[in-house]
Amino acid sequence: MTTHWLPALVAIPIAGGVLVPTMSRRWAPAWGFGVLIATLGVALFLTGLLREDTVSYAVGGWPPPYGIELRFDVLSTFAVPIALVAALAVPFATHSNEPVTTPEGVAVILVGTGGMMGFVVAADFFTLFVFLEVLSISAYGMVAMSEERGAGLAAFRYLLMGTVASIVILLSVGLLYTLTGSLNMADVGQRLPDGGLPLHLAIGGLAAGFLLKAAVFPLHVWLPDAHATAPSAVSAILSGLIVKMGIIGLLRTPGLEHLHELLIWVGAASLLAGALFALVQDDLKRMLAYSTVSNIGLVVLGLAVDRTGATVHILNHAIIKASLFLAAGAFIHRAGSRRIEGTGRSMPLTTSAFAVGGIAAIGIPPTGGFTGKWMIVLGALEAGRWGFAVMILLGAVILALCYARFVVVVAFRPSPADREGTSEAPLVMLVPIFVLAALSVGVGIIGGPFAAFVGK
Amino acid sequence: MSPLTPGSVGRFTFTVDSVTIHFASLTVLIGIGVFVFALRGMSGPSGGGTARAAGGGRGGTRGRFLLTALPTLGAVLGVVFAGDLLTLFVFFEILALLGFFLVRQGDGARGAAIRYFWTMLVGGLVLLAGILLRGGGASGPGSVLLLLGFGVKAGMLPVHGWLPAAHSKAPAPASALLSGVMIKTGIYGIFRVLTDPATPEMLHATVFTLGLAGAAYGALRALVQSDAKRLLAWSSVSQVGVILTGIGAGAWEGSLQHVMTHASAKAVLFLAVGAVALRHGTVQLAGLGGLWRTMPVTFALSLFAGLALMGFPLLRASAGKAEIHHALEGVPSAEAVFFLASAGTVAILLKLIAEVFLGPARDPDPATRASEIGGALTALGLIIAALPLLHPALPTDMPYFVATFGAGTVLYLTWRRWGPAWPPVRIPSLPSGWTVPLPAPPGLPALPEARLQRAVERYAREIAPNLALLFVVLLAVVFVLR
Amino acid sequence: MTPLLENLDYAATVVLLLIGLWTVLADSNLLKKLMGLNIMETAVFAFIVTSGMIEGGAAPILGPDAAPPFMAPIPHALVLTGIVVAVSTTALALALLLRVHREFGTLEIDELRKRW
Amino acid sequence: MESILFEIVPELRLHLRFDALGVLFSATAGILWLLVLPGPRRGRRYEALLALSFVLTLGVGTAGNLLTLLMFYELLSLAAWPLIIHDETAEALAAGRRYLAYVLTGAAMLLLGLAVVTLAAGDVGFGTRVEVPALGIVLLLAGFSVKAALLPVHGWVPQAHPIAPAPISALLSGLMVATGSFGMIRLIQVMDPPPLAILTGVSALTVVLAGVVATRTDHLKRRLAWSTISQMAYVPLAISVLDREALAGGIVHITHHAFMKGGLFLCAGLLLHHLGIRHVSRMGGAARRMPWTMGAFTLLSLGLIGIPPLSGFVSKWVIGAGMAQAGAWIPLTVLLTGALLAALYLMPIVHTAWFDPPPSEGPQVDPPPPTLIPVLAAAAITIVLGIGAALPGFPLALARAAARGIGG
Repeated sequence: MTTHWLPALVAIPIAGGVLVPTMSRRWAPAWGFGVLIATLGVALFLTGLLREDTVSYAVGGWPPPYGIELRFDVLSTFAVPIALVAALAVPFATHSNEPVTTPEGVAVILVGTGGMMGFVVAADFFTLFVFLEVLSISAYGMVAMSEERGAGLAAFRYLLMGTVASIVILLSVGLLYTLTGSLNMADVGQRLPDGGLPLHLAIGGLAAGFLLKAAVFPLHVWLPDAHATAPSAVSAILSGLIVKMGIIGLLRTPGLEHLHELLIWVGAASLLAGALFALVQDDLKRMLAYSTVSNIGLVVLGLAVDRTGATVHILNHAIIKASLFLAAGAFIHRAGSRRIEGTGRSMPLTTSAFAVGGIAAIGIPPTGGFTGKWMIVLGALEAGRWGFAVMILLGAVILALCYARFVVVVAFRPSPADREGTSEAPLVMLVPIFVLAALSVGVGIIGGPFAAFVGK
Repeated sequence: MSPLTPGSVGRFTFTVDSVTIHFASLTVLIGIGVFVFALRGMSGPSGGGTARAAGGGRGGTRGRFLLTALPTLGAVLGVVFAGDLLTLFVFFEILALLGFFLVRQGDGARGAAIRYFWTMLVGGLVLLAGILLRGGGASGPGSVLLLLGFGVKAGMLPVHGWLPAAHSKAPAPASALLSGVMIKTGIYGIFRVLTDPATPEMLHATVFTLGLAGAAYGALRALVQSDAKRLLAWSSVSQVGVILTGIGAGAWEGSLQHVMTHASAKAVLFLAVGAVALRHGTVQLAGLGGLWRTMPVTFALSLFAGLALMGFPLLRASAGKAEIHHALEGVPSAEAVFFLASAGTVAILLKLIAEVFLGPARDPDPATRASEIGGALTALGLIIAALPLLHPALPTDMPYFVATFGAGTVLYLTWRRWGPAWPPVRIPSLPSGWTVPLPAPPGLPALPEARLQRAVERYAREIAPNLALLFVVLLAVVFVLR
Repeated sequence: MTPLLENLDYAATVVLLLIGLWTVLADSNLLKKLMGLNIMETAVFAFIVTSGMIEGGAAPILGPDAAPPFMAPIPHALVLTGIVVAVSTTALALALLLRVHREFGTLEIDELRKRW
Repeated sequence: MESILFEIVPELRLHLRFDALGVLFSATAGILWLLVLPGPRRGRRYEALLALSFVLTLGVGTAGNLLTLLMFYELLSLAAWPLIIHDETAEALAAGRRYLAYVLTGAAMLLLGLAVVTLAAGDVGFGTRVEVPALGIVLLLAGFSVKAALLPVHGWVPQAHPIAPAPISALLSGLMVATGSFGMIRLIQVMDPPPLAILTGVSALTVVLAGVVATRTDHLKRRLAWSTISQMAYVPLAISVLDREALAGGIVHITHHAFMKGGLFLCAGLLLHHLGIRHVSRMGGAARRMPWTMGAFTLLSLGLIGIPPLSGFVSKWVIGAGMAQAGAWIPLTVLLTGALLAALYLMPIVHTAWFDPPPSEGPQVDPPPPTLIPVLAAAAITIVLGIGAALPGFPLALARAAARGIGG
């Protein structure tokens, strides 16, 4: 099936983003929100089409494998959370004084969203690389938007690591091309040689690049600074969406089965290390960032034992982590600083949403966090990898303690005397938080059909 | 339905047969006597000094006593009428709780009451285990545990330790209830167990042996007491032994008769001592004497009850003892021990009556001289309690009575001449630093050494002589039975 | 084992790549790190372009006098895109470095660590 | 009656089911909740979570398959946590941390066990028996034993129970610990357990050791918490005997214990609130100042010891009868020892309160009816459930029906 809505998925946000700088400060957020909602509509429409068939589109009329192909498959349904989270982040940011909603900020977000859309629908490695760079550069820009001291440095470090990753990916794409003579993913998959050093170099390079983008331990060092210093709305996009692009890249990598043993160990290490690092953080956003590292580890582990479970988990985790970062943003906004002790006392709704998000992040049924984790545990057991199943659960226990700790900080510590008059977060913040929190539970309740859809 | 079916929870069944009627009528009669006594014999809310001395305890005692005693009687009746073991157990445990409150009402009865409670609790658990085992089909071990559980209540020999303390510390009417009625529930239970065909034969011999040992041992301990209530309490141990001997030997009718005798007579005696205490403020034999002049009715009733308990041949009461005695014939050793116990009983009662009512008057307190024994009600209470004994009969077993009476008199006179001069047994106190420092388990507070020291000393002082004596008696009995 | 000389182009890209990587990882000056990054990028571009090279091949532009063999067009496209990306990345990085320098007054890692 | 809802993960559904066991548990929860609801208001957070916990407890009671059971069970663990640390003292927070560490570790074991069981048998509903590897059952039993406070993993109870507000202690002791036992019963309902000698040993040890520790604990609520550990170990002990009657006893013990221990904790809360008494050694004369409260306390203590005809006796009797039938002498002995220990740690409290001289005299301060009535109601329930045990529709009948539905 082919439809012009598929290129529109990419074109709408990018075009919208390009237009933003021409607008006044006042209208930019509304415009951004509108564009993203439209994108969301397209994404939902395409997902609906997907029930029958994969949607594919040849750019410029050149048929694959020669031309540029866009293809909307199950993995591309990630477009929906992308559009959703981005759309919710924009109104969320309007209330705070964060510079996200300046025309430039909105433009970066829109272009980044477009980059992600392109990334998830790219059917050849060339397009994949291009959109990877679009979204990466937008991401560096998003981090740099923060006015916090050191944000520039964090963004630069992120850029450094991200670009190294891009270079490795580009090198590997080149290698793949020399090996197979094609860049189209389906083509490459078919023509892949059985083994040999060049193949391993190519696949290993791709995997290494994507793992670096996905911030897997020990390649995660750039992530906590970047995610924690960024404005909260941006953190939600970074942690919820952009690191997942690394995982989607991994899922697109052909011949990944050669690397299962590596992935399973790297994933387990990341899972535990992320959780342990999270346990010792004193800053909520840094804790959430490390929790992302841990969850990415789970997904990487899952890639080796149960791809469907891993896919389900990145979809769910995008929503969960976004809701958590937005809630954290609401706390910080009301507290006026990163010292958020006792803020939750006067913000019961936000605190509840945060708690729900935490429960989902730990992976307690019936929340979304459970579905993927369960499938991965089951996969690990089925593969006879007992230790890894135990590690996953251990990681969940540690993460649970992290979240509990911050629930205590937020809701059970006395708030400083100068912050007596704080109140519940404004509606424009609450609604995005609650939509995401409700979704993180709702997706879990229908986890079975959802996983069946993803596994198709 | 046999009262020995295990029963099931939530279903209370009751049964009536001649045995239950026997125990129930005795319970009710003695209960009435005790209540009538208590109406006057215990202080009201404004109770004075004499009431305290009578063992009345704190003010408001009478109300509290009646409040406890009435359900006690109900529970006793529940035990007796119970149609299955579970129902029996329910009332048994209620009885144990109420008994605690009865004993606790006495002055200085804290230790005795607590001891009573724990003994009853453990006894109850043993009983429960026995019931469950019997219900589970393990008839043999079940019966053993049942016997042990009932034995605790009855004051059977190895588990009698609570009885002297509790009976002597409780207020007088409570003692009368305890000795007259409550320990009979234990005997009732043992009677039911031993008359049950499922009970192993061996247990009959066991009960017989323990009863015989208890009869002799209780009598000996009673003889050397200087406190009237303690004397009576030890006498109860002895009499329970006699009854159990009878049950074990198969002299069931005689045993039941003796249950009646002992219940009634012991109630009268306890009430009489209570009446004495009411007037004179003491129950120490050394402080009393010559009361027959001031309390003739009490004296007469005590004498009557004493004679009944001794086995005076013209009373129906003697028939029970005679039957028990006959059941022993042919086993000379058992007969010898039984004779010793009977003579001991005579000596005890002679001692009590003689020391309290005869001899020179020692307390001519003018303030209390006027009223006889504290009012007509107390006298009436004694009379009601003595009613079961007022049943003349043809002389039975005359020679045996004469022999025991003679031996008892000699025994009493011997004690009278030399006994009080015996130096009291002294236990050397332990050298300090004797205790081994016990390491406390982690998480638990260290065992206080002073408490350990006290416990060891108490053991040495109280329990060890008992055990020694018990051991000697048991040895004698075993030797005799062979 | 292919002789090194025959693959001299590959060897050169590897050397370049390593030089760049070393600079990125080990140099303490942020600007030099960025330069290292650029060296890496150049190495990759060189690698991809050379992989599409065919001895004596013509430029892959269809025209009246075009005749096979052509050089592979896709690597060229890749590299062109890569260069664009590299330029924009570098521009952004330089802007970030300006900001860092304005905030902290230095680009030396050790100094930054002290002042953060 | 069953209702199958959403598919949470492939092949595992949310599944609700009403059977005798679940109804008994849910009804117990409902009535106990009614008892703890009166009392001082403690703010929005507290009320909301209390209501949420109630719903989740009902969920545990009505879960129809293993997944649903675990789901409500875990959510309940988490919902109870803010209630435990409600007072926000450093001590409470420490207790909360420990509680979380324990229950989450248990949860991890449960999830692993569920995974193993699911791999072998798919969706395990409580209606049919399944064959599963022993490892799965052992993991599940071990996971449940954390909540059931069996000995090596009991550590959260003596810390969390005393620190929580009194109504929460009552619920924790009455129901939270029971959810663990309840889970074990559900397991036995659907799978053939491996030989349970270890469970017997562990729970026997728990009964005795926790009882001994309770006798040596001066802090009133902590003593009650140790008592909970000791008393609730009856249930696994009864399960491990593998006798239907004993199992019925175990099931009914959950209900009976809930009301007795709930009432005791409420009494402890009233003592603390009105007299400021935390320790047993300070309780001299407390009964003279709060006769009604201590009257209820006394009655509930007697019930817990198992003095007939109170409800504690009924459960002990039924468990004991089953054990005797099965010829399990050692568990029977342990059962009775547990009762003796209960007397040893409860009776001194009662005796001190009624008979020992008070440290200071004062007027009678029995609480006002709204807070006093629940305590008296608990005592009344103890009596009614004891005397009326055999009535149809009473817990014992339900428990027997539940046990009949369980093979083995």
